[in-house]
Amino acid sequence: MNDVILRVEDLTISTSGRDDPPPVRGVDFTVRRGEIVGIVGESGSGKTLTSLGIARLLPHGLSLDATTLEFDGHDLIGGSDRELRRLLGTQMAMVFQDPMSSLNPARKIGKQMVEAVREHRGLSKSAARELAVRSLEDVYITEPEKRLWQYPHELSGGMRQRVMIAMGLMSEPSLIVADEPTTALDVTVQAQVMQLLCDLNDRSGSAVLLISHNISLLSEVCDRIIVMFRGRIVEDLTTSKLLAGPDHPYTQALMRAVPDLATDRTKALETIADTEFDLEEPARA
Amino acid sequence: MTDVHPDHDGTDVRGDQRRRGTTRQMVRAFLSSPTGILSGLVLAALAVLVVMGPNGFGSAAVVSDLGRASEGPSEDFVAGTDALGRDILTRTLAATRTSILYATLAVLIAMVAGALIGGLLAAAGPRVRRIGGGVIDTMMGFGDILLAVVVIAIVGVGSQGAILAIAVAFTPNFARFTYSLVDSVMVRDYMAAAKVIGVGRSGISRRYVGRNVADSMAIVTFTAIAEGIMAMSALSFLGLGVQSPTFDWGQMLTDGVRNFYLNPYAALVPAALILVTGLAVGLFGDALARAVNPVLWSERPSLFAGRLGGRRPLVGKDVMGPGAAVETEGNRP
Amino acid sequence: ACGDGGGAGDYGVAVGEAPPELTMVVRNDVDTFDPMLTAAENGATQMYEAIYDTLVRRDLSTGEYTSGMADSWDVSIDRIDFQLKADLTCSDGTPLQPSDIAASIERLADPDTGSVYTGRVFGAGGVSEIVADDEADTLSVEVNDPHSDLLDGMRSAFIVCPAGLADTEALATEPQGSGPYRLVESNRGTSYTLERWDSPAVEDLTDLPERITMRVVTADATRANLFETGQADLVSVVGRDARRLEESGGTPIRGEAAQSDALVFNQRPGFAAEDENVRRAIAHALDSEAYTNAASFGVGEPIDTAYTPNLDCYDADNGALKPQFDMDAARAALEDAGYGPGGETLRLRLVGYDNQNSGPDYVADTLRQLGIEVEVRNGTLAQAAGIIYGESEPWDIFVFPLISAAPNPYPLVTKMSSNLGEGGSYNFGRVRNDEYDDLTSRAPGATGDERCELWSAAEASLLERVDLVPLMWSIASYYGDGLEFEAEYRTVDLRSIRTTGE
Amino acid sequence: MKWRMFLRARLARLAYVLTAITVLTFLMVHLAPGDPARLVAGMDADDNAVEVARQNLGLDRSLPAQFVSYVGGLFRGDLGTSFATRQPVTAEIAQKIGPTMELALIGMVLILLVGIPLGLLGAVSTRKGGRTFEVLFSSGTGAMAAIPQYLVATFLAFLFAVTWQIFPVAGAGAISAAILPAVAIAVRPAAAIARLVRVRTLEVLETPYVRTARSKRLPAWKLYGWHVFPNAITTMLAMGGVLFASLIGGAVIVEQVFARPGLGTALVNGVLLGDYPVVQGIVLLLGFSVVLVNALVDILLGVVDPRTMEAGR
Amino acid sequence: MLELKAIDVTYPGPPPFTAVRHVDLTVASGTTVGLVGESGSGKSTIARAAIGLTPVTSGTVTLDGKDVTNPRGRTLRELRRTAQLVFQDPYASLNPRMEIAMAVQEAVSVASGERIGSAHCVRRATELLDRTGVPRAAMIRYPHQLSGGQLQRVSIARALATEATMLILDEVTASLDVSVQARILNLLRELQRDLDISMLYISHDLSVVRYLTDHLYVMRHGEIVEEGSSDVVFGSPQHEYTRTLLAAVPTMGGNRWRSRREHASVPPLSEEAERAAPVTPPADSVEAPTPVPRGTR
Ligand SMILES: Nc1ncnc2c1ncn2[C@@H]1O[C@H](COP(=O)(O)OP(=O)(O)OP(=O)(O)O)[C@@H](O)[C@H]1O
Ligand SMILES: Nc1ncnc2c1ncn2[C@@H]1O[C@H](COP(=O)(O)OP(=O)(O)OP(=O)(O)O)[C@@H](O)[C@H]1O
Ligand SMILES: [Mg+2]
Ligand SMILES: [Mg+2]
Repeated sequence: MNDVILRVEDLTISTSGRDDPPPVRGVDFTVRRGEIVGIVGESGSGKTLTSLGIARLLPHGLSLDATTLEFDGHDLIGGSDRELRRLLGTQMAMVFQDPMSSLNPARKIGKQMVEAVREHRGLSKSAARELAVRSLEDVYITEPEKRLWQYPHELSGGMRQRVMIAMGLMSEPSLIVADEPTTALDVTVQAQVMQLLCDLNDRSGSAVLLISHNISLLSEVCDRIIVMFRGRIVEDLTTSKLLAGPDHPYTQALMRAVPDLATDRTKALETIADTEFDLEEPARA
Repeated sequence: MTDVHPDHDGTDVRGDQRRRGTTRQMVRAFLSSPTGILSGLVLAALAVLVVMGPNGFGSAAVVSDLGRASEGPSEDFVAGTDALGRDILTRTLAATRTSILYATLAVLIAMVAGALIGGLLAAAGPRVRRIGGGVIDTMMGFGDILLAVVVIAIVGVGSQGAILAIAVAFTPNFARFTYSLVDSVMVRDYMAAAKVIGVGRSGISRRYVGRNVADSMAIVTFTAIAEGIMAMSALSFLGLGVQSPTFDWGQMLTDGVRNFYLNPYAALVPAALILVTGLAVGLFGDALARAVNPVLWSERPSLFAGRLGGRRPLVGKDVMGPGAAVETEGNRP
Repeated sequence: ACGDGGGAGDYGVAVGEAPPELTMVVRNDVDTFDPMLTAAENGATQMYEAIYDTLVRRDLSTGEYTSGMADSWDVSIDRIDFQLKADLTCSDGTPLQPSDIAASIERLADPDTGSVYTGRVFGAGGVSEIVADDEADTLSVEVNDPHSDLLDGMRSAFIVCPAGLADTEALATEPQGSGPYRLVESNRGTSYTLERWDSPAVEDLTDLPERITMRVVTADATRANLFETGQADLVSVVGRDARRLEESGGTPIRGEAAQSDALVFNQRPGFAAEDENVRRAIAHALDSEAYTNAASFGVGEPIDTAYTPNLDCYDADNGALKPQFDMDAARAALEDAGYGPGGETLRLRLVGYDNQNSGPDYVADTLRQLGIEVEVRNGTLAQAAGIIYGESEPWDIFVFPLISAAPNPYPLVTKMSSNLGEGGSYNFGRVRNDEYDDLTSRAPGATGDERCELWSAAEASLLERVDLVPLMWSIASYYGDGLEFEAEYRTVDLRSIRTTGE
Repeated sequence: MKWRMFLRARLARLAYVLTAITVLTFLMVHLAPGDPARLVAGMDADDNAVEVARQNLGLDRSLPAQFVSYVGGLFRGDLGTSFATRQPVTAEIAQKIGPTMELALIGMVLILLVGIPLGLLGAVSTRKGGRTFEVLFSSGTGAMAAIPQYLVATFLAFLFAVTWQIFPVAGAGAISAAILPAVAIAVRPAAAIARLVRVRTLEVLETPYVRTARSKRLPAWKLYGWHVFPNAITTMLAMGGVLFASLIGGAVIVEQVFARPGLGTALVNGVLLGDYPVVQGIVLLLGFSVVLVNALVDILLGVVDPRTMEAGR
Repeated sequence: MLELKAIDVTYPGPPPFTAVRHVDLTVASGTTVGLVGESGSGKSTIARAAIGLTPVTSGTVTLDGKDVTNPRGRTLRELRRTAQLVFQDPYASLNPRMEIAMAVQEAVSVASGERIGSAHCVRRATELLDRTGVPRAAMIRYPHQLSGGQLQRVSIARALATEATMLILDEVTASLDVSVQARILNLLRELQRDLDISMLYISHDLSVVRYLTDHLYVMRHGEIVEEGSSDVVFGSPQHEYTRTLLAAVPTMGGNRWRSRREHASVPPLSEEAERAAPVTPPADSVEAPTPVPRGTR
């Protein structure tokens, strides 16, 4: 068995029929089994697109190109459709940014939860339900049996996000891709979700690719952090390195731009001006 | 102010320049759609016919020649003649004025009445809204034709009756549309913001409700004209439409349909004009919708409002919103 | 024969016999099965002919009156004595006594019944006495004023059986008659199935089809389609689709109307047509032939007289009295009336009847050429009636579809004379033609040659004063699939239908 | 609890809308020009016959008296008597409702069978970037919506009944006789539905929850059947009331071409003949069914998309 | 400057819902006061009540000593000249059919009584937009043509245009990027210093609140659970909930989770934390259902 669960080399995502520079350009990184990797970067730097690209879920109108895109040893670009379906359906779980709208409003929680395992692992209805209940328990949802019969709108945002996570976990994936799973939530709920992710990572060894704006948050959770800027990776560093002081000026600026509880109130925050980082190309026309 | 660099390029913030820019952008947006141009040309041609009217064709459209009555297509009469020996093609073209004007008139009446009712309802209390909404829903449930027939039962047959009937029949639709449109505007944050700033009632209704509602209303009114022509022709078919000497496509089509087995062209020619008008109005409306809504001028990429954001239906809450815009400082134009 | 193979005209019987089964298409629905209260035309009348019996009938080919419920009759100018057939029976099996027949006729005669036919059948004076003798099987009807067309009137006095008279409300949907057919199935608005029963009143049962399906189709083209596709055996077409059927080889049988389509005027004081010059101008402007083309696509025939050739007092010479088609004369007459160049513009409201196709349009069109402003109001017969009788909507000209079942001039009297009804309420145009009133008050009482002389003179007085502008002789084309038969404008004589084997 | 409140609101709406319709339709008889009694008595009637007719119709009484007896009749299920046929209006309607319902039902099935798949197809191919199909789709549905129904009906009759003789030319009764008219009335609404379904499906396809569903790698039919379709369909369901109306409205016209008896024909004839009790009765019936259909649609929406029930309050 | 005394806000039902209970809150002149609390605790409700957008059921609101509880007419106009609310989503709170310069001019016009487009309005609007750092080229654009950060600046400029000295900022940076957020925060501090305005700053983000505010209120379930000078509250939180809240804030290099992971055993979520996120949400905190337009043509 390979140590690397996800290998991305020279990933480029481009918009069709537009002259704009591709929103994601030449991204390389790897995620090892059991590792928690964070991606941070300003809004629009391509974090979401990268994660969707990896999961082969790019929205219509965008195209993907990469030298290597390997998941669990399988080639995600050239591989056969059938094989990929099963692989991605069971081994990769997605937790999206907006818990409010990421669950089908017209379908009961239970049905949404079991459909993937029923499809890919051929579980019986009852077995799948049992698994769903266990999975909901794992994410500390009370009265899990009852929840299966509820609709998403009957749950709070935090619960919905936990349902999303529980859904992803049911098939015991080797990689969880979580795109800003807590942006819309309270800090307390955020803390719970983070705890859950770590917990799972611990228990079943799933690797986590965690995307967030919040560099402080990532610094608390991740083993490694990838910093993106304008569709490129500017730095890929371990958390200790980050804490010790990153090399890239953008990462440094990013850390300073966010106030934390200890920020000096008498000083103005540092901001990142567009012109500050001279990447090879200018940002957007 | 360390990091802000306003580009002092001397741009003024005055009105006329602003307006010129707006118009230019609208025109550009409109011209960027081939269907818009095509339908515009068709509509221009129809407008010429409207201006010409029945008299624009000399006597050909109105004077009968019983010696050549009810003929089939020939070299003289491309689509044949009617029972009084009038050339069907000419007559159909001549009927453009009445058909379009009457439908337009009916739709305009409906628009004004509907906008008033809908606007007032949207501003009214919850009880009135509920009851008013129920009545409008039910009226809509009757459908255009049935409502029109019932109105004609009251006001009597004839051109005026038909116009009024169509106007009444369309009013609930407009009322409903205005209602949901105004309603969707009312609950928006910018309305609350305007109130907080202290914008007065008239400012709110003109600059906020008015501007956000007007173009959708205009476009819907525009497209409704095609529906109006159809409805008018249906009334003619039922014998409830315009009466001689006035003639419109509906009357010609009805007559043609009755004569279908002897001279199908008598039906197909007016049908084609109705069809072309309907299509042109629809396509033009679409193009116009894109042109007048600044949000759609440039379709900007964003995850959920991407290319498809521009093609939302012109109905309900999504009229104004660009969807979940991925806004970034880095996206600065 | 309903399109179920077999090919045209194959009814499975010898040539010259009545087809055992028949699908007919009528032009409109039965409004009510109460024959005294009906207002409808073709569909209803055809149905009554089958279901109800009358005292006498008329053979359309010879014009002779033939035996109905009465074997013989004795006619005088104001009285008929009928000798009835014995053992008459209603289709529900109950016996039908002369007193029952008398009751039915009395209902027709009673003004409170509100029947349209009362005046037409019994004349202006109404009924004075109806006497029935159940023992002797006799019945006599006596009227107050002399009425030479009383016998003909009895043709349309459909006899309703006692069950029907007992419950006149139910009669609307359940006919109670003694005619040769029973209604066995009724889908209102769509079709009716009639079945022959062994009525003792019918001499030869094989003369009649056993079973008739009557479908109701109002659209001419659809009736033509049904015939073309073999889904109907006998249809009537009144408009241009006749041309199509002829082109595909059909030969129509003419169903001639009695009395012509004509223009009538509102002669109330204050209305333009009160002036004879205006009427004359209009009459000069109209070409009967052109009107006929527009109104019937050539199916009807142009005519200049009020009485049609199938009427017993028809006089072709009267046609010369109608102002002839001449636009110059029309202009001159109009100028005499004070309109036209120099004068004021004449405005007229024309009421048309939607069965007349483009006829009213033609009239309007021609009048416009005279510089008259014409507003057309086309509607159903009922709507037209509402306008011309009502006082609420002003009108000037009405294109009047004078279609009568009676082959005599009497029905016209009800429209043109001030003698009938209170204040001339039948006379919707308020025609005040004293000469006509006088002549028509005498004509019903006259006999022999004098009768027709009076009627003819009456017609002449109408034409001379231009109270009426005859335009068209309405004719309905009937098409039978391998059938021959006799027809009137509104009905086909069911007893005359025979296969031709073609 | 939720349901009870919901139902109570629906019933209240039913009540006041019906009241409004009753008053309006009653007034109609009296607002209408012309004299119904004269219309009933017919062309040849004299004043006496008209008077008799007036009494028979009960039109000689005062307006409030007439209204009271009309409403009283309603509660007994009596809608009055037709002027033209002297039959109870209920009987009249009972005879005509069958063919119309048959038409409406077949029409509805056709609309759903054609409109929805067409709309889905339109959406899917637009997403695949099928520009040609998109143009075809929008002009095709646009054309379908812009041809008057009676022309469609006549054309269908010309082709299928007269030329090829596959279906009967006219009439009611056999299902085959309802096919052509049903197609004729279904064309426009089907086009409208197809457009609606397409737009709505495109929207739904871009929603985050569909992305979530995609991430499960379900087979296409499950993705569409479970996640896309139920959400796309709600808009269409909300159109149910209007759809029903367009079918009945279409029936008015198409019934004439195919010589079918039905409510539509009866209504138009009623208007033309001034037979107001029939007009009144049919309008009342249609109003009732529209309110009913709307209520049903709301309930159905509540089932399909439980969120709407809360909004419906 | 702004003082809320014992206010209650109840949203009319069915069923009626009391979103805010007995809240006392004071914003002293020239200071920045923070208001934090869990989602749905009533923060926005307070903001709206203070500005007269949502009626107060009981209690009083005073502004500069004047009673502005449930204001109408003149009072309302005066209140709005002094106090302004800036919304979370700048895009949604600007009229999409109005160029941004117009939006600001409109506010100037309301304050000054001058016509929109008059020299005064144009000058003042331009001045304010310059001041808040909106590029001139952007001034004649429509809201959708600007970035979120720019729009938020426009919103602030618009609020200032009314000559307000009291700004209520309801999660103004929640929808913005960190770097943009930093710029807005700097701008606010700068404005406060230069124009001597008072601010009520509502946010989820405790780090930002800590950075920006002098005084702090912590809300939960419609009530104020803790209040005090920022330094004190952050330094030694008294209420259990405040402590949970502070503990949940991620800090750079704080290693709650990482360290646990490294030391293997992870205890399940505590009972207390579970209660902090109620299992059954308050009736209305669920996503607003989208009404389906019936019978749209
Ligand atoms: N469907 C699309 N078509 C074209 N361009 C797109 C599409 N979706 C996103 N983009 C563009 O790609 C770029 C990267 O977007 P992405 O959503 O990956 O950013 P992000 O880093 O996730 O931002 P955020 O932090 O706001 O979520 C943006 O400039 C965006 O405008
Ligand atoms: N118009 C309303 N009608 C009824 N209840 C409402 C209304 N607006 C808000 N609420 C309820 O009042 C409570 C407080 O809402 P509020 O918006 O003030 O919370 P908040 O603290 O601002 O939350 P967030 O941090 O999520 O913005 C919530 O439970 C909410 O559901
Ligand atoms: Mg993202
Ligand atoms: Mg809030």
